Amino acid sequence: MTTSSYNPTELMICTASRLMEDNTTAFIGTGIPMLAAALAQKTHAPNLVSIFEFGGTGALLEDLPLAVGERRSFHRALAASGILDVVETAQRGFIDYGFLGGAQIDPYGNLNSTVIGDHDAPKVRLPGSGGGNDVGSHCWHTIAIMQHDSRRFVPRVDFITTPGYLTGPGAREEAGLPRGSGPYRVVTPLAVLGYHPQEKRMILLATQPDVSVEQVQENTGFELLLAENISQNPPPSPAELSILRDDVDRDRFYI
Amino acid sequence: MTTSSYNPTELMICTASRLMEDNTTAFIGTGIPMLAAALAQKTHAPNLVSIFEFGGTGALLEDLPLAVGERRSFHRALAASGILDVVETAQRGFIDYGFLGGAQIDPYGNLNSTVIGDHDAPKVRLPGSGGGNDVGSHCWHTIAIMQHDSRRFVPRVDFITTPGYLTGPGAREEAGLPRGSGPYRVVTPLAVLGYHPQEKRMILLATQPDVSVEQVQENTGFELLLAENISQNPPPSPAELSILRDDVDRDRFYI
Amino acid sequence: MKIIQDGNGPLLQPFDLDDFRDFNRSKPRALVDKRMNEAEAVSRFINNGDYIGTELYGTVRCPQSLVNEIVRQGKKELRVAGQGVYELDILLAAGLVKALDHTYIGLEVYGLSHCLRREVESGRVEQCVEWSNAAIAWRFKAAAMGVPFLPTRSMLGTDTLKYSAAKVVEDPFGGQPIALLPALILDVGLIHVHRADRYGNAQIEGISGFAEEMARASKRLIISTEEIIPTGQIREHPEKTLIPYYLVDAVVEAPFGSHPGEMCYRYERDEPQIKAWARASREPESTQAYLDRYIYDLNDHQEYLNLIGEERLQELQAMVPGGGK
Amino acid sequence: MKIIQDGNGPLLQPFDLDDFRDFNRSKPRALVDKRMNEAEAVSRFINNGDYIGTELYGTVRCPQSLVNEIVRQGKKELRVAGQGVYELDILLAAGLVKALDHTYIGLEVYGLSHCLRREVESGRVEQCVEWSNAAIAWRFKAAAMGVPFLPTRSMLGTDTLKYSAAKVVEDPFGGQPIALLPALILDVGLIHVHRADRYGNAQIEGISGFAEEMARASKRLIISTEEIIPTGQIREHPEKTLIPYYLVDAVVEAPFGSHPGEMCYRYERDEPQIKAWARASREPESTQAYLDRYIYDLNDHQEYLNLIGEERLQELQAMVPGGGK
Repeated sequence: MTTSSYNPTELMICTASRLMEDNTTAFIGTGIPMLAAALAQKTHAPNLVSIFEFGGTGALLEDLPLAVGERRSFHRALAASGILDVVETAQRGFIDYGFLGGAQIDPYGNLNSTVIGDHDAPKVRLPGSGGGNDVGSHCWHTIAIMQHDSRRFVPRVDFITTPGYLTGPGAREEAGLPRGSGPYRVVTPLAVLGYHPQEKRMILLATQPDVSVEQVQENTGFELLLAENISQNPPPSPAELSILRDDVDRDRFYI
Repeated sequence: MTTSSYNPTELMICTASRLMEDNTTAFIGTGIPMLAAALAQKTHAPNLVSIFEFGGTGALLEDLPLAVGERRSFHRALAASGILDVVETAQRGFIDYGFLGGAQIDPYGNLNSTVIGDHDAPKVRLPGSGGGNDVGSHCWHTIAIMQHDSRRFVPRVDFITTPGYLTGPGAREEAGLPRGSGPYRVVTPLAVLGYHPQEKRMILLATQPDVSVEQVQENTGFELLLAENISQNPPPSPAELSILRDDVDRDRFYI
Repeated sequence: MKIIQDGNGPLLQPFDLDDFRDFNRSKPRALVDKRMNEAEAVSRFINNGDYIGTELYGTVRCPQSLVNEIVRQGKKELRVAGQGVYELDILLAAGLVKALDHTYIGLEVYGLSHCLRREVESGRVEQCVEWSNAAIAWRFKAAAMGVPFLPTRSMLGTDTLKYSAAKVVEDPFGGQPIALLPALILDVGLIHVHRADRYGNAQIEGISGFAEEMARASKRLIISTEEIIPTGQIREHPEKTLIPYYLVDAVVEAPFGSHPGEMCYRYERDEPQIKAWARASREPESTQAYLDRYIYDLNDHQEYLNLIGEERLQELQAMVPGGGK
Repeated sequence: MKIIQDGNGPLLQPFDLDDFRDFNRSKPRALVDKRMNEAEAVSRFINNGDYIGTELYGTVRCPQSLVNEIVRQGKKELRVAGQGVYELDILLAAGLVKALDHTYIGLEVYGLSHCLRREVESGRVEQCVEWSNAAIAWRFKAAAMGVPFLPTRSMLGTDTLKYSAAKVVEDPFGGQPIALLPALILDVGLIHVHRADRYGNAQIEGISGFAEEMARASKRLIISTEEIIPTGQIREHPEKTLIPYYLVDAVVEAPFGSHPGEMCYRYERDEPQIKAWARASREPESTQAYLDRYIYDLNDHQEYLNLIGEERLQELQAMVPGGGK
């Protein structure tokens, strides 16, 4: 894709942005989700309600927040409270979408951002849960944004930082997690993946432009379920790219 | 006392006021405690920190609050929050004194403001705990302000709304109530009473002006312990009365 | 984790946190104009038998225009979370209350509530479950957090706990007894505020009582407000929004909506009116006459304000330093 | 009430609520002038081995002038509640951290924390107990409420819970599994605010993160502030006081105290400085050089500000609409 007119980050931002529905609440984390949310507000989802972990609700994302707590995360917002009000709002079922990342993901959407190797004698100490576990526990639908290779897409994560479907159907409810919540999509430079409604295992829904189903499977460390009709995502439109480059991230902080 | 130059309410206000120490925190309820606190601020305790149940902390009681939630309860206050912040502050051990009332009190300072007779078939349905139980549970020292007769001072209250020393020494701690907290004084038109340090039973400390120890005991429905030296309270001073009448309650709302 | 004691009181409003989440999921995230009058808000969002709550302290920010409309529409067999003075007394006077999660109902310096006495002692109020003020607020907070209970050291060792629906357990960390208060999820919450926009983003001046907790514990939330302000004004000071729009179902513009109660910085309590109620409520006949005059014989809040009179309302404003603006 | 699961992690800061109450009882209620500089505040109120916490989000309101002083004074074997970027990285870089209640330590868009990796992978940080961001804030809230635990549905079913000190119990009301988070009482809390008076009454602009909870969970509390204001200004807007004076032990005037972090409405984050740290922190040598230059070779915050330079600081203010005033 090096010859294409957009870079992989731009592709992921546009793909994530298209998943954001107008008039829904979305828990936005640092990085790509912020750009995707800002792009969505400036395109198909002007009424997307952005919710930032440390207290901003309903900000107008005219300027790109550089972090989840800084002034742009509650710029002309509808409310500015604190972390507990926000996470309790999620725990009460008011937050529709949440965005997540991690170093490893497994077929059930469990995420690891804590440690590679043994927790008490780690090979690599990762940053930790942060708000990830809260988002993955309480938001109705979570969307993971991941680089895509078989070191990251693994049969079993070294450490379950953030709950996906855990061991499979019914496991979240059994653990006491909210009924009907869980992983919804995974966005990567190669594909958009979902979860089988019954089996709760990862399923390939769409490939990114110029990417084959085989490439996706080759870069995944476990067997993917395949949707009946696997679509191919259209590339970022010139409109999306120009808004992203000339407006959303005009200072080229991320892209 | 009808011939005296002050009425029983004024006497109780002045007596309660004298119990308020400068530079302490006091949880103030409606009625006499408000007047006592205002009087104390204008006399011996200018730095008394008044705390009102619904959020006012450190108000300057220049005007008499008519209720625990109205603007005078946080007039030029140091903080204005809500009921839970205030009661949690008490639960954390930051509130030194709390004022209570009730229809019945027993030798251990347990108070009833819920019901006369059986709870489920009451003879008289009383207003209920309100904040009383919270004050009696969490403040370090509680001071009860009571009318004084043997219908109110009873061997056993019909209903323990607010905990005193419950069944006696160690009972509060055993129930899980905070170590070292509990009833401290009872102020009535006839006397000031305390509690025996070991037995935790009510003890007569001082009689009001022109009141005999016998009168106090006659009007008490149980045997009072007697302090070694029972003092006689001086009457309200002219200064106290003029501040009370011409300033604190200049609109004669209460007195 | 040992259970040491179970309160004998019934849980008047059983709850399921996942059902609450499902309900909250169904509330619109869009900015929808929710302005309507008292009559529409009460008829659309309150049903006979509902569990309702009013947020106030004493007579401060009392949502009286909404409560008057509930009485006018005769919504009955209500279960109510009880901490109040005038507005709960009026509901009791009208015989609309079937059960109480009780903390305080009385007339403060004017003494006992005669309506409470008549309704409870006669058994028309079938159940009184006892709590402390903070316990009720913590029960709202538990619901607002989306958790089944909150721990407290209030109520321990007393009959208040014995006649509540709380439980005492052994703290699994320290081993001491601790009371657990069950979440209280309201069918309908009623809150009167200083300012709100048409979508329900609401601001309150001064102390906030338990408005934030109760708003978040309500399945349906009716806001009455002294004035409606543009959303631009909300966005200028987002930290002032105590109640965000997505919690709100109805926004009722109700100037002097708290009368005879007060709104801090706007108008004072109408003391003679409160005294008139204290007198009238002593006997059933005079109680009925009061209800007729101030509620049943009137069609809406505007007629109520006309009855009280422009002049009197201005006096109540003038009592506030700065004249109530 | 059945205990279903015990987290394996140690409780790094065991607590007794009655001891906490006794400690709080001993704090003065009087309005005492608590102004002092960083050196005095840190030497008087922080001891080796203390359990400390910083309140911030990312690099927002980061109490950096206080953390720099902790490094300068070499307070060691600290136990720390970990949610942070630059300031916790600096503590780790200086080798002062013995144990972590961990939630997030990293450089956000600039990637992993190399200091965290070196300190944890080498075993110099002896214990990492895992939590979520909200779990740590709820643990502060439990302490702030004066209760032993708070319930949550976070962390259930994960290794995060398994490597925490939380417990999963069966909710005695509904029977579902629920996680209980133990209270976290700090020996010392560090919070940087926009405004405070000399007694410690403090105001914060915009979102408040977990400042209210952490302030109330701290036995000793050090406030640094962009400016000191008269108490009269506090009394004009009591609803703006998020931290009341009686919680506070020291008030340190520290303009640009959050640098290279930001203060909303006042100055922006110093991105090049953060990038410089991200680069320097990759290797031990360059890390040491950075610490020497920005901390060890300087005597106080004023010298730090001189090193950054008036001009640069004004640029950071100018980036804020309204010019940071």
